[in-house]
Amino acid sequence: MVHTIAMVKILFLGWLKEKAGGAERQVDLPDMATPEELIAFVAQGDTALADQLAEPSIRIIINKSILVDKILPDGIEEVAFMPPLSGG
Amino acid sequence: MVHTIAMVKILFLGWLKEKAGGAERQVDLPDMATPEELIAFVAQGDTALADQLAEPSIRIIINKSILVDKILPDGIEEVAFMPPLSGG
Amino acid sequence: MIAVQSKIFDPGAELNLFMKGRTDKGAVVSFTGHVRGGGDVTALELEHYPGYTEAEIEKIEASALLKWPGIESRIIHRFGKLHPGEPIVFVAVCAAHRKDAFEAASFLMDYLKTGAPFWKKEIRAGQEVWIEPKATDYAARRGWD
Amino acid sequence: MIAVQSKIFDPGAELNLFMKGRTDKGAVVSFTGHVRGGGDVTALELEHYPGYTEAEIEKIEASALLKWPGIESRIIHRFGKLHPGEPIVFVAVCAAHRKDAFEAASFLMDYLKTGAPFWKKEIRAGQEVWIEPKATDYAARRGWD
Repeated sequence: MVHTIAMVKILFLGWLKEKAGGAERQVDLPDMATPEELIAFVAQGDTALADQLAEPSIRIIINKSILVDKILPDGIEEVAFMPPLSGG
Repeated sequence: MVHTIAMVKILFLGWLKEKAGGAERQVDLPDMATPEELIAFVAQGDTALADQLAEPSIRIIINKSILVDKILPDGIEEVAFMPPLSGG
Repeated sequence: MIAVQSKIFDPGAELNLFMKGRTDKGAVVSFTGHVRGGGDVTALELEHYPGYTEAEIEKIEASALLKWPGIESRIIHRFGKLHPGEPIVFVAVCAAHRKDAFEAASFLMDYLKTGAPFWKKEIRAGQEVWIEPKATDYAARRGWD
Repeated sequence: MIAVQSKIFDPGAELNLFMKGRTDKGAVVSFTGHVRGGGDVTALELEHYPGYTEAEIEKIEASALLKWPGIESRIIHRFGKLHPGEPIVFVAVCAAHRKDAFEAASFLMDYLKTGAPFWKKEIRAGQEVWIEPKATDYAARRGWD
């Protein structure tokens, strides 16, 4: 398997942007298999943020679809971390 | 008791106007005690109309209030015969 | 506040007018009933009993205000000759909470449908047919007892 | 048909636009939610996730159309900074029968309140407070299961 690096947009929705220090980042995302790896990569050593992103109430949305599997899909272009909704 | 005659407006609502041959009449109403007397007076010998007006589904409204007693009130100014509502 | 009128009205304008200057009650529900088109009914003719009809509708409104304290409401009902597509009835309710607004508007319509003193006939192909509330209308009303 | 927009809208104009040319479905229910005034909230800020928010609201609309076949609906939801008295959300449903229109509009609101992807904060006296749906909103949604 060839390892690739893709330019990916990372979004922190709602109050998560305050924890992440910004609403949006562009990152060079290396190939990875699990949400845990993704969180570790995104948190960049910020363990408080990593713990926050790993909470069960935080949903991960990949390419605008909620991630339900324990394995990341191929072709990631956009990742959003979504705290509980306020609703409409 | 002094018997009086009052000028009274009689209304036939909804489809009753077709049975009564008109929506509205002015009549000189003599003193009377019961709805039965009132119906007989209003029907003027038209027994089909009298029977129709006496049906339980026909409500009698006197001075814009539904008649619930078996005795007519004093001071009748307006009588309406009301078939079942169509509703709003 | 109620109006019984033969004049056509504009549902959108009535909705905005009803809410004008009200910022305390955030939830507004409106219902508009139109004369159904597409069938063979060319017109509807509604008769009312002036004075009595208004008083009975006011009683219906009063019972909603009692059941859902704090709501405000607006009822417009037309009489006379109405054509397909025209609005017949408009009910708007505003409340602090949407549940109250939905319930009260639905209650008002269920009661108007069975209890508002109107006599209605459909004119279809020159023939006139007097109509009465449907069984579903009575069932809807009983649902509130 | 749905719209997610920051631009303010006119509920009455939207109601009329929704009904324009529709004579087959006589019963129309609308709901408008406004930013509550009178308290110490000076503004509301709604964030959405472009693309995802619209898709999720479309799913909610699709489930209403499935549950009440034959209805048509319109949903407008705003994002951005909103001030007291301004409309936030508008839902309209038209149907052949009023019961369907009332139920579907109420269902849409219950689902939007808990399931529409918006993140909301209240700005009160310079302080920002992120808010979540209320327990009554979740209870209302469960009522449809």
